[in-house]
Amino acid sequence: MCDIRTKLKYRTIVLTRMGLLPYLKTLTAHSVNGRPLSLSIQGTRAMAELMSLADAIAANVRDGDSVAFEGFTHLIPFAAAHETIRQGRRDLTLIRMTPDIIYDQMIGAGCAKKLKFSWGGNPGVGSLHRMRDAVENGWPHALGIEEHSHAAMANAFEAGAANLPFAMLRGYIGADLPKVNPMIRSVTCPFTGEVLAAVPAIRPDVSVIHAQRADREGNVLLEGIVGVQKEAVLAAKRSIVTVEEVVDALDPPSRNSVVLPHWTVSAIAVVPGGAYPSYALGYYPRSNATYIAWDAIARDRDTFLAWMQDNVLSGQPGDFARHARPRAGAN
Amino acid sequence: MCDIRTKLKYRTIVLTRMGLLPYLKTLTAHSVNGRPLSLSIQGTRAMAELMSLADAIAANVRDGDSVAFEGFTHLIPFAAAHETIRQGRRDLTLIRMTPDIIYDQMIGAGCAKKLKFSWGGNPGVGSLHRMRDAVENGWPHALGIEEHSHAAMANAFEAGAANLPFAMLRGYIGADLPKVNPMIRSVTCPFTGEVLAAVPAIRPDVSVIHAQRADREGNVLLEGIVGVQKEAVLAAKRSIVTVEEVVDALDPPSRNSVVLPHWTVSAIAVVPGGAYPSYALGYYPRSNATYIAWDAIARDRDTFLAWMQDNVLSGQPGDFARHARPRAGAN
Amino acid sequence: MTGTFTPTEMMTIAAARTLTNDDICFVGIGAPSAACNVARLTHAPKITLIYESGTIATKPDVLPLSIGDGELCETALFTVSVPEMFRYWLQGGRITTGFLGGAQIDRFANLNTTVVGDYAHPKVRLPGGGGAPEIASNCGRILITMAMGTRAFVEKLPFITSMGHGEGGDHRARLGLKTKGPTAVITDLCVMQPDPVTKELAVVSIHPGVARETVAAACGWALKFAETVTETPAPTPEELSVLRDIQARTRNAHKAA
Amino acid sequence: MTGTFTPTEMMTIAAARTLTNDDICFVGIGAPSAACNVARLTHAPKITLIYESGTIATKPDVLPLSIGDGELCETALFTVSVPEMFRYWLQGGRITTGFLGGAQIDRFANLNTTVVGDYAHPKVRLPGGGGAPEIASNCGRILITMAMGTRAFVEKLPFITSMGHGEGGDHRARLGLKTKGPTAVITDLCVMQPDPVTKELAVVSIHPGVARETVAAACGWALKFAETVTETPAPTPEELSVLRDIQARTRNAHKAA
Repeated sequence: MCDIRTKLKYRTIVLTRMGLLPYLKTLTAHSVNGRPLSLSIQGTRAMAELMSLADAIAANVRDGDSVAFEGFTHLIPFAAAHETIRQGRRDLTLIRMTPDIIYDQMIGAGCAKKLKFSWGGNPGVGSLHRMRDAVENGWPHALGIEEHSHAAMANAFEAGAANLPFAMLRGYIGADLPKVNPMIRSVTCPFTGEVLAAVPAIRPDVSVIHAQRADREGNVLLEGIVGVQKEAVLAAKRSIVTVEEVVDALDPPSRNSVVLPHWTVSAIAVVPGGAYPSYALGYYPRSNATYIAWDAIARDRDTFLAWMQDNVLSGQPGDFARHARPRAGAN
Repeated sequence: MCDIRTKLKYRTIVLTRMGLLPYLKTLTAHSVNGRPLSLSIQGTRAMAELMSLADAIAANVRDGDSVAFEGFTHLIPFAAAHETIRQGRRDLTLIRMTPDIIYDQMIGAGCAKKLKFSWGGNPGVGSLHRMRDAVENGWPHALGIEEHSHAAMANAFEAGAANLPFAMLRGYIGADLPKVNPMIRSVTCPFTGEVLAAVPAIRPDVSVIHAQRADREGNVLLEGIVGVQKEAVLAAKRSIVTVEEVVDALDPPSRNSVVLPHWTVSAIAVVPGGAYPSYALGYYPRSNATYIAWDAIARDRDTFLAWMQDNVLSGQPGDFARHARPRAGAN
Repeated sequence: MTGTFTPTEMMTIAAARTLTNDDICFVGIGAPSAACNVARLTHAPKITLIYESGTIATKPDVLPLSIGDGELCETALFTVSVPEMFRYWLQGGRITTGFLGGAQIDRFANLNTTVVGDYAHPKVRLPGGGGAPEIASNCGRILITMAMGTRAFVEKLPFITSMGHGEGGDHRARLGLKTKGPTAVITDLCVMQPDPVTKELAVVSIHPGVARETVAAACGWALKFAETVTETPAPTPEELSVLRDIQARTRNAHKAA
Repeated sequence: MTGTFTPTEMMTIAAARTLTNDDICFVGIGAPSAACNVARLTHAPKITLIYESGTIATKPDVLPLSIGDGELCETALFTVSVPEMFRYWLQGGRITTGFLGGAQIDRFANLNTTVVGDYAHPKVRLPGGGGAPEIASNCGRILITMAMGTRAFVEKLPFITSMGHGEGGDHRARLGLKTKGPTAVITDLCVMQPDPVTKELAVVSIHPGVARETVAAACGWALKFAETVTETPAPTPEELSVLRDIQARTRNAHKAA
């Protein structure tokens, strides 16, 4: 993996060989105040480093952070969430359109102080019992909520990626949510006078996603239902991507494929099966049976705690490998 | 090609066979006031019809229309522009980020009353002499201009596709264009107080694009430098797509490829080579020599008029076929 | 086989019948998904189905459990990002028909899927709106499927998650909406449609074997009946077998994984 | 071969030297494109080049004539739509270095590419801003390449297409900009950089064989010189051969098609 230190070293060697370093030092020093330019630019972060999932979480997810573990049904980063729970992170503001089982587990484990979301159910099954227990009964502790519609959340991620302070939409017309959420406001079109809904852009401290694969430079490919993950990564200060595999050549299937270049990602961890019981298109299917079974596990606090002890607290990222499959059609 | 009349006939046959028609007539008649529902919905237009280019232009491009012939260097719909010139359209408002040779020809031919654009040069070569002659000397007649930056135009197409009345951007800071263009205004973030630039959404009467191929249902694939064409079509009231070929199966290379489904397009015309001297990735390259040669042709009014007589007015859409190549890698 | 069908089957099939080949349909999970695919596999083979996960023109062989099962993407014409789905396709005005359901509905077809009780201190916290608020305003028309019952069909909603006809009459138009809003509520007992003027729901057809009194008793407000109330045609053998086949395939698929 | 090079070659190579492997560079057509690719083929092989047509991390073998030649797409890591390019990548703050040129420049590195004369009744209508207004504000730093001359380096611009340092001093900061703006103007005669405080351009190095008076005479304002003015190192043989090779390949390619 080519991190920024390697790059700087490489540049120094090449320039010295060319006998131009003294001249260039003058020229670039003036413009960058003695620091490598790219480190001081808004929105440009460290280059992707390949590391273990434990190290990636430890280095990037801190108590009190706002975090988005994204993935719209597909490519949900379960392994990264489990590692975050194991490392005992607290007071997180959890951002996600569909909290899903992944946030039911993090909320039940006591990681969250606030949830920003737009649809909080177990898809096709029913309630998220741990989320409900937190909202209705304050267990394991009180959970603040900031609730939006899907359209507003999707637009807010999009605005974050576009470095805008807010998103606007033709939304919430006749709905009650603006009455209870002060973060839903309005903006007036300066040409037509139409009043549109406005919500703040989402700019997480950290976004965490799962993707099919990365190449050795750290470029990442997403394929299939790509949700808001590209936007989540581009909107965040830091980002972690878990992948099924690292390959020599990324070979995106189309010139217009969804790619995140290595200079948009902080850390990459190889975690085969890391989206289970969600799925990675081309690798393994969604475990709908596990989603159905979760209802009974999460309904009762003790059953939930026992399951978490056995499956998360006593586990490790490598456990997910048993759900992985070789890529369909790969050599 | 499956147009709406065929669909309605089909539905009637199937429902009659099922013996349910009287019941359904009651149920749907109430909600649609006797007209097929989809015809009355904002933004949903007639299904794609396969027709000749001459018919497509005649049916969709009218005097006085605002039109966007889009394509960012790649896939510029030259054949459709030539047909529009031949049909003698007048008083068009031409919308395009980069007027390029295509609008130099339409302006010189007298089709335009107004130009909305963001960069008016012959890329890598120099001026657009016909555009300059119209702006500087009013030849062949006066040309109104509405000038923006690329970022503003791209955002305005995007807002049009998203059915928003305006687009906002962090733009035009310290620049003079807002002083001379009253369609550049501002909007204030209701959360941070930041003032952003605002421009009206682009909603052309007609958008015209060229694409690699369509399938027999009228679904269209774009691949490579896709520019703002998807947005231009989705933002427009009507749209024409010229394609290199019609295929049995569209087979987009990626699940996330850029596709326009048949219910977003008004007319499709097969015009192999129709983007020349622009190009169609995978079929034929850009004729940079022709772009270079255009400078001398367009510099002089008489030379230009003679060239137009020989190459456009005396021509036909089939002339472009000599520039076409079979798709690379196709069977 | 006709003559023996469950109320839910009747509801799903009645909903399927409201769809045509021309529909571009925003599909929700559950009964809407079943209804849309029954329509596709019977009288509307050219219907376009869109799920909010970004899958456009999808033709699943089994019903998805979630809104983004792999089956949806693998059988779609193409798949877009979720921001694009909500911006270009839903807000863009491209969808003719949106399907909604909810925990509670009122006489003007407004829906609640957010909370029972006070929002800040809810008695029951429901999943929330998801796509519903903007589906309700941006689709050409809205179809609602819900099983009847007095806890679901209520006099007054504690929370309006998505607007139907609001306070009735021209309320939608007054808010600047150009879309039709709910045009039918298809239940397990009957089909309702809004009055053309007042927009209050009225029963237009009752399912076979259901008494008018049963319908009225399952509603929490004084339910109106249209001047002419017909009997909903019973499911045809073809409709029933298509529905049961896809549900059997679905059960097997979801157990397996 | 060193010792015989044109002023334009010197300008292009001096511009190339300001680039590093860490740069994510928004490339314009002409001298910037040549400079960026010379950097990539010499000391900065890992530089990321982005053209506004949407091509990201591209490695063209010949220089494109237009901003969207097929070569750029075919050798790119991936290609995005133009709205995405301007929203997520440029406005998103992902670009470290933007290259600009123009018909005219003033002492604070503001640029004009719009009109000479009155905007409504122009003497010369230039191409316009294109991406420049937002490149100027959203990239981490701006590099400018222009050949000198008194009609290009002017006392007062008739039109500010893209802002450099505005009226000088903290003008950019006062407008809320957090990016650096122009950090160097690389000409065919010399290299200028803005004064750290006043932001007025001053010559910091003069190309080999060029007299100080020649530089001053080619500027339409009273040009400042830094306290220490060095001689720009002449092009190395490697730099020259890389530049000439890519330009020869380019000429052949553009004639052919």
